[in-house]
Amino acid sequence: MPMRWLRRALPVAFLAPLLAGCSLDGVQSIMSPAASIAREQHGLFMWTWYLSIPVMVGVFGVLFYVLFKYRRRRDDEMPDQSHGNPMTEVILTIVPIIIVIMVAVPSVRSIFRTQTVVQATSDDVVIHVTGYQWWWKFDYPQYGVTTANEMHIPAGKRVILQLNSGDVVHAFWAPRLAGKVDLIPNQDNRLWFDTDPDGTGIFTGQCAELCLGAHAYMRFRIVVSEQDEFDDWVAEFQQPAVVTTATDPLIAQGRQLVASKGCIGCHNIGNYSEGVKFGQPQYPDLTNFGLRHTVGAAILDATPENVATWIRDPQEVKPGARMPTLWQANDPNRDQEAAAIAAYLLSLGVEDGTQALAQASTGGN
Amino acid sequence: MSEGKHTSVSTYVIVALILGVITYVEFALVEYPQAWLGSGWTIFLLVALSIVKFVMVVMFFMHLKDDDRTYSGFFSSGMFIALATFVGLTAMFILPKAVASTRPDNRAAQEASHAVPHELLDNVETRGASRAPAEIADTPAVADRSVSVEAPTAPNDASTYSVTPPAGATAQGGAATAEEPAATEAPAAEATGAQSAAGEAAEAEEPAAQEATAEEAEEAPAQAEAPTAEEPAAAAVSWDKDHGAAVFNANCMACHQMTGQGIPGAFPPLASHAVEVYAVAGGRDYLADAVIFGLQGAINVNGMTYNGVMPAWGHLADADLADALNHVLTAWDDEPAGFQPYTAADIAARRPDGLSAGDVHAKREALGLH
Amino acid sequence: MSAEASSHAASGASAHPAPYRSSKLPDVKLLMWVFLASDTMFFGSLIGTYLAYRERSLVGPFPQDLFDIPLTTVSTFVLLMSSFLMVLSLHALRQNDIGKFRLWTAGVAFFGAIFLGFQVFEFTHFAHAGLSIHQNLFGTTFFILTGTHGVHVTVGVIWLVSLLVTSYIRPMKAKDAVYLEIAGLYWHFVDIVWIVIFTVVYLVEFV
Amino acid sequence: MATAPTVTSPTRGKIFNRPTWTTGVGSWLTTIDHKRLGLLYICTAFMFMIFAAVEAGLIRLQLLSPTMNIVNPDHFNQLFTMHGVTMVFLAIMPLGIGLANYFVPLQIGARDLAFPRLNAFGYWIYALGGLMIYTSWFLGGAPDVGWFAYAPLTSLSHNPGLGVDFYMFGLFISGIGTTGTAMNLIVTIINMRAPGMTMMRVPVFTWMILIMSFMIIYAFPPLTIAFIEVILDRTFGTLFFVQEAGALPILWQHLFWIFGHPEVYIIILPAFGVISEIIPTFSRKSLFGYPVMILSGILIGFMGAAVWTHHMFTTGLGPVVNTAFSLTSFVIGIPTGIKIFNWLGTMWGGSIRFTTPIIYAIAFLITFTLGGITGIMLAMPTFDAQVHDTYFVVAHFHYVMGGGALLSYLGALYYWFPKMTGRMMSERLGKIAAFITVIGFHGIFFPQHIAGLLGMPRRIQTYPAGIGLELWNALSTVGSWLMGIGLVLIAINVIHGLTRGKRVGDDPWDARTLEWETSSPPPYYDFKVQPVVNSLDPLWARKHPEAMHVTPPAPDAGAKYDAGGIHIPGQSWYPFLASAAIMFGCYALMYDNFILAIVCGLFFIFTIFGWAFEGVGGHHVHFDGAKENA
Repeated sequence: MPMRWLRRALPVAFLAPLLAGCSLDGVQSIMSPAASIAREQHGLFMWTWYLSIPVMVGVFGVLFYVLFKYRRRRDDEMPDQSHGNPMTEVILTIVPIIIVIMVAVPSVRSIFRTQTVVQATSDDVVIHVTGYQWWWKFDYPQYGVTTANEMHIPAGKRVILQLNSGDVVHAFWAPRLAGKVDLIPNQDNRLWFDTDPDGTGIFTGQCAELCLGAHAYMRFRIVVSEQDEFDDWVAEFQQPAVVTTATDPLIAQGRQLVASKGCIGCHNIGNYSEGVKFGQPQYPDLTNFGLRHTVGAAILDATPENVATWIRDPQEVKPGARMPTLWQANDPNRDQEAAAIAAYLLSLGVEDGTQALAQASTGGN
Repeated sequence: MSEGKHTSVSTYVIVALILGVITYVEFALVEYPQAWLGSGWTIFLLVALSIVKFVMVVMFFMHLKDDDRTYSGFFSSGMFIALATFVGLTAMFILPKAVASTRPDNRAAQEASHAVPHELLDNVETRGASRAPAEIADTPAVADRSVSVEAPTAPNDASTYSVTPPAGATAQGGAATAEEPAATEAPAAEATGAQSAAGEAAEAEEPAAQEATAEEAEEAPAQAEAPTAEEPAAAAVSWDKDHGAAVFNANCMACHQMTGQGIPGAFPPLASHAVEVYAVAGGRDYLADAVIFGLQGAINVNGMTYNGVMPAWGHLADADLADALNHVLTAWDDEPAGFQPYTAADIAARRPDGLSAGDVHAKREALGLH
Repeated sequence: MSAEASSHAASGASAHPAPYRSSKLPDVKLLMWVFLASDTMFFGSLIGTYLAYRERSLVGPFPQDLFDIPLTTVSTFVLLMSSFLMVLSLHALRQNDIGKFRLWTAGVAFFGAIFLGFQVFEFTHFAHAGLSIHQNLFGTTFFILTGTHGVHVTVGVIWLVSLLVTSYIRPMKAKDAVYLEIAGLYWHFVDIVWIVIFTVVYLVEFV
Repeated sequence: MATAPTVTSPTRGKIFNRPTWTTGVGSWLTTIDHKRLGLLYICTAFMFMIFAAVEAGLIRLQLLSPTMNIVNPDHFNQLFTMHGVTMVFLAIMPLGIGLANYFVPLQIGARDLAFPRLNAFGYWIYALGGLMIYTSWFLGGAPDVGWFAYAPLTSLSHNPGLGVDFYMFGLFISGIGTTGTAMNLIVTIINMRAPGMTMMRVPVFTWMILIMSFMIIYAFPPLTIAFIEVILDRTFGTLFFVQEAGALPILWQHLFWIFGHPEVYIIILPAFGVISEIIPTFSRKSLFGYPVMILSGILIGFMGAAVWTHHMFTTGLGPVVNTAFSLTSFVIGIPTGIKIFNWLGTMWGGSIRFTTPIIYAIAFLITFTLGGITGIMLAMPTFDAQVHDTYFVVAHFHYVMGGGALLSYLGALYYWFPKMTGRMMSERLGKIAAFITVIGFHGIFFPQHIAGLLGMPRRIQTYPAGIGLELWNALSTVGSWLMGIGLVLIAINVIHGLTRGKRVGDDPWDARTLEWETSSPPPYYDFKVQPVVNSLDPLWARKHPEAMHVTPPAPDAGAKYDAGGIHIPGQSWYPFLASAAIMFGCYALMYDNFILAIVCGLFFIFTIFGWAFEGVGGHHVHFDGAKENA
């Protein structure tokens, strides 16, 4: 029923400029920046926005005044066929020049504040971001940590990203922190941003450059935590707790299936066995999966149900994803096995998992 | 055409002579470079001379000198836009290269491998996987390797189930954990006892085979040792069984299992299937393509449908892939009729096709396999 | 372009006075110059591609291994001289000297053919040396750039030959000179493009 | 006006006899009449626009809510790719060229374009190329890489299907046609202006077409090269964009945008021209600051070639390059602003008659101003780093291209419809449709600004729920339904106008330029007597000499130029055959059938020679009046 919609829609649509002016907060909104770079970008937008209001008022004001004042009347005589008036034209030329200068100066200054290539110091957190169809790999060369789709950074530090692509062009976009830079094959792009000392929290972002297939589902999260939490996280990743046996039979079965279903044919699992690397660089690293907040390139929260659903039928959750379905459609054990794998993955890196390891080592010999 | 005065023949002759002379000067500048004239000045001179030639041809041969201004307007505006655009474009490509090479950066390795995607990714990989790249090559690694031969033992005992339908496997899920220690014994024994040669080959090859993590620095020696050193011989007569087994165990076993039985419903069996594929006309190349470029799409083996992804293994060395294939074709079945072992050269020959996993699937269909 | 050009040649024979033109310039010559102006962008893109990929090939053979400057210098000289003959032939036609016009035009076409011969020889030589469009970026960009130029030369040769043949079928007079002139303009343009290629592709490699 | 027996040029040595049909399919296939070709252009463009509108409707329906699942991601990619390709290459740009084809000769008092058969070739290769792209829907899937098809998405390894080949070949050949037509228009405008019409007396629409044509001939070659490179990569295995060989995919982006930004102005300049015709006509006043308008047009044309990387601010070109190109982009804002002020200045002091065309012109002014403002915002690399490739950008370029170009072309349709058909469209229905369309348009695209600011990237088949995007996408979809209704009403109005629209005279709008001097629709020889001009707005000067302070030339002043009779070039098969040969050659290459490709190539060469040697042909028309003066 379009017309009814319309009655509701139109007022909102015309209030929208005001809304755009004051508050459009959101978890992925440019209008609620949470870091210095994003604030700079937002500030520049607000400046041009306020500048544009008088321009709009002026142009539209004159337009409607003219339309009203000079509308055709019965007794109109032939208007003067002037071809223009040099004085007015000079003024009309100067006005836009002034407006443009008022925009250009702050714009150029902010370019050099936000886009200069910075040299990494030992105090910065350096992260190599690699985009693959359709997920993100985050490497921490300083700590020798590799994870996927979830970037952990300490609050108050400067973060320097080096962005490359493993296949096609992607774009790393973290709206509330840093804006956007493309990931381009054979090219070495940089993006840096500061996080506020008290700016802890979870920030979302996603791929902004068409990469076919599951492009719409290529999302990620940035977890900004206190320095000590971050250090724990790093330590946990540097020495992933290896669980060779577990008290929970479901987890144990899951560990079996991870191998027998061939998960490790594609994915590395640092917790599977000591010092061995499985899988392929172009598939996500599942080490310490239990510490993750999300599954499937940050489209689902990592609850046991969601993880099981994802493993059970990835194409259902994320159309076009590369992950194959590991069961025949009619396999009676499908749900149970998926749940087992989910249970195992979610146990990786979490406390009880390590206890299980302790028991194993004592009980073993 | 130019109104009124036409350039006279004598002018043409003079212009032609000058053009010839300039061409010779350019030639001389390059063939007999002048020490006193730095390369910078030489380039400048060459560009200047070619501009002179350019202008003379345009002015005298194309008559812009005394022709209507309109023509000059069209042409020069075109030249101007083209020059501005493409000088700018070229600068954008050439200058960053200079910057990149001189940038003082604590990640020099990154810069070095800037141009090459694989190495760059592998760099990232190196940093991600093992603390220090060196570690892979030197002795402590051996310990790692011994583990790594043992590591996929879990698949082993799983595979004993996988012969029976999966139902059984899960039913005995609990039991599996119980047997595990015992299961781990067996392969360990065979790994040590059976062929220590395998161990050697594996060690030597791992850096290249397991994942192409090493940068050229580390990769080169590894390459030199196993494949390339004995490749000519191998290509001629036989192939390195142990090396093949090592590569297979390191890369393929996780999915296709030690026994080549695969995982029913998840990963197709290689035993008995690979050889029948090989027997098909064109099957030999198809197998090579499948490992180099991967395979994606629904396939049917022994009446069971598999709709998964076989990742591309192109990052492994040619010799590794060749021997792995030979291993697959000979380990569990009698080698097919007229079997010629793959050589590194065979694999290298397939690489230029640059297929996608989907193309390989199409190729499979084309072979009449489904 | 050639199409429009000589089609107007056909109409030139009609008994009616030429229609009014606001500029005194012949349509076909304007069209040719506009086309050349746009062709600068065409070759600009190709040369830009070549320069952007210069020294980015991962595997050989590389330019320094292959280029034979003396040979290329000769072929460049041949092309320059063909331009020279081109203006002579135009001059002759304007003097209504059909004999010379045919001689020089044939000369231009012949020199152009020689240049193409050089290029074919060079390509085969490179191919034997292991360079192909699949080999590396240098192979791809070099062959496509010089190949496109070669195609332009070929078109020019065909055009000149067909003009030559036409001059036997339908007598050409001084007033038809413009149809030779535009062919000439095209030919000279191909020539100056080669002047640029000779420098930025060949010579700089050896500095 | 009895026409003398026609003198047909000799046909000896022809492969085909010159076709002489005046009606039926053959007459349209072989026509070289700029008015017929103009109509063909306009109709084909509107046909493609309907396709694109349907695709857009499906896209909006899919995005109505985050849970919609009416098309899967692959089809969604194909939909927005085809929508973009169609609108930019097959609908809006050809619409401008079609209007140019029809009205430039009429506005400058010429009888046809300088190269009629080249013109026909341009049309046929464009139409066949466009149809070729659309056959991809039935031949294994349309292109799905976005209208700017970033490498390496187009490489065989990432995109084995045929869709990309259709994109490359189809746009490649239709680009050839566009370039040819542009060259043709340049020569026409330089060479065939009526006696006395100096460059500074040329109507603004024609001026804008001239600038557009120059931009086309400078912008299309890089695109052609880019297409050729990808085609070679996919068909012959070259390495231009093969990253394993060290190629730099960024090169495609440069080549594409070196074309792509001028393309924006190629699309918008004719729209500026249309507006500059409509506003003076309906405010009964000469265009304010004619020279400034021309100058700013030329400036836009030149600057347009120097801003291409502002589409690439996020590709890591570095602060220096970004600064340079953002400054040039700002500079373009200045002449654009001047134009808007001058249009206001034209209406100032006039007496404005509110007809449908000027309603579209006013809608254009509002929409384009908003689009210009967001454009200035996007020219700031710092802010662009946030909104690049988001719905904010989508909204911006739809405000500029849709609101700018499309609305003004709809105005042009109403404005010139009586000239093309001799009938009026209904003004009342026209105004209603105009309001619905314009409101619908803003209903679609205004919310998209906000969706973009809230973090919605473009080209996603679904969006995250619960981050505040639902409302704005729903509004946008509803707007699309509204605009759909408006467009349907316009279509109805066109049909109504064609069938029982009221017949009108030569000059129903009381207009100012030459095209309104001849009868509606114009005869095949355009003008009975060659017009002669001695001022701007010649028709207005004839109607109101006192207001223009000029004495118009005598009506038959141009007769002496027709002494030899009016030459009407002969129809020809060759343009159509040549284009068909090219199209089938492309199909052959696409399916790796090189034999057929070579055959097509040879046939193409044959057509070129046939074309060259058949001559212009045609006949001369004499009028008694002309005879007396001769």
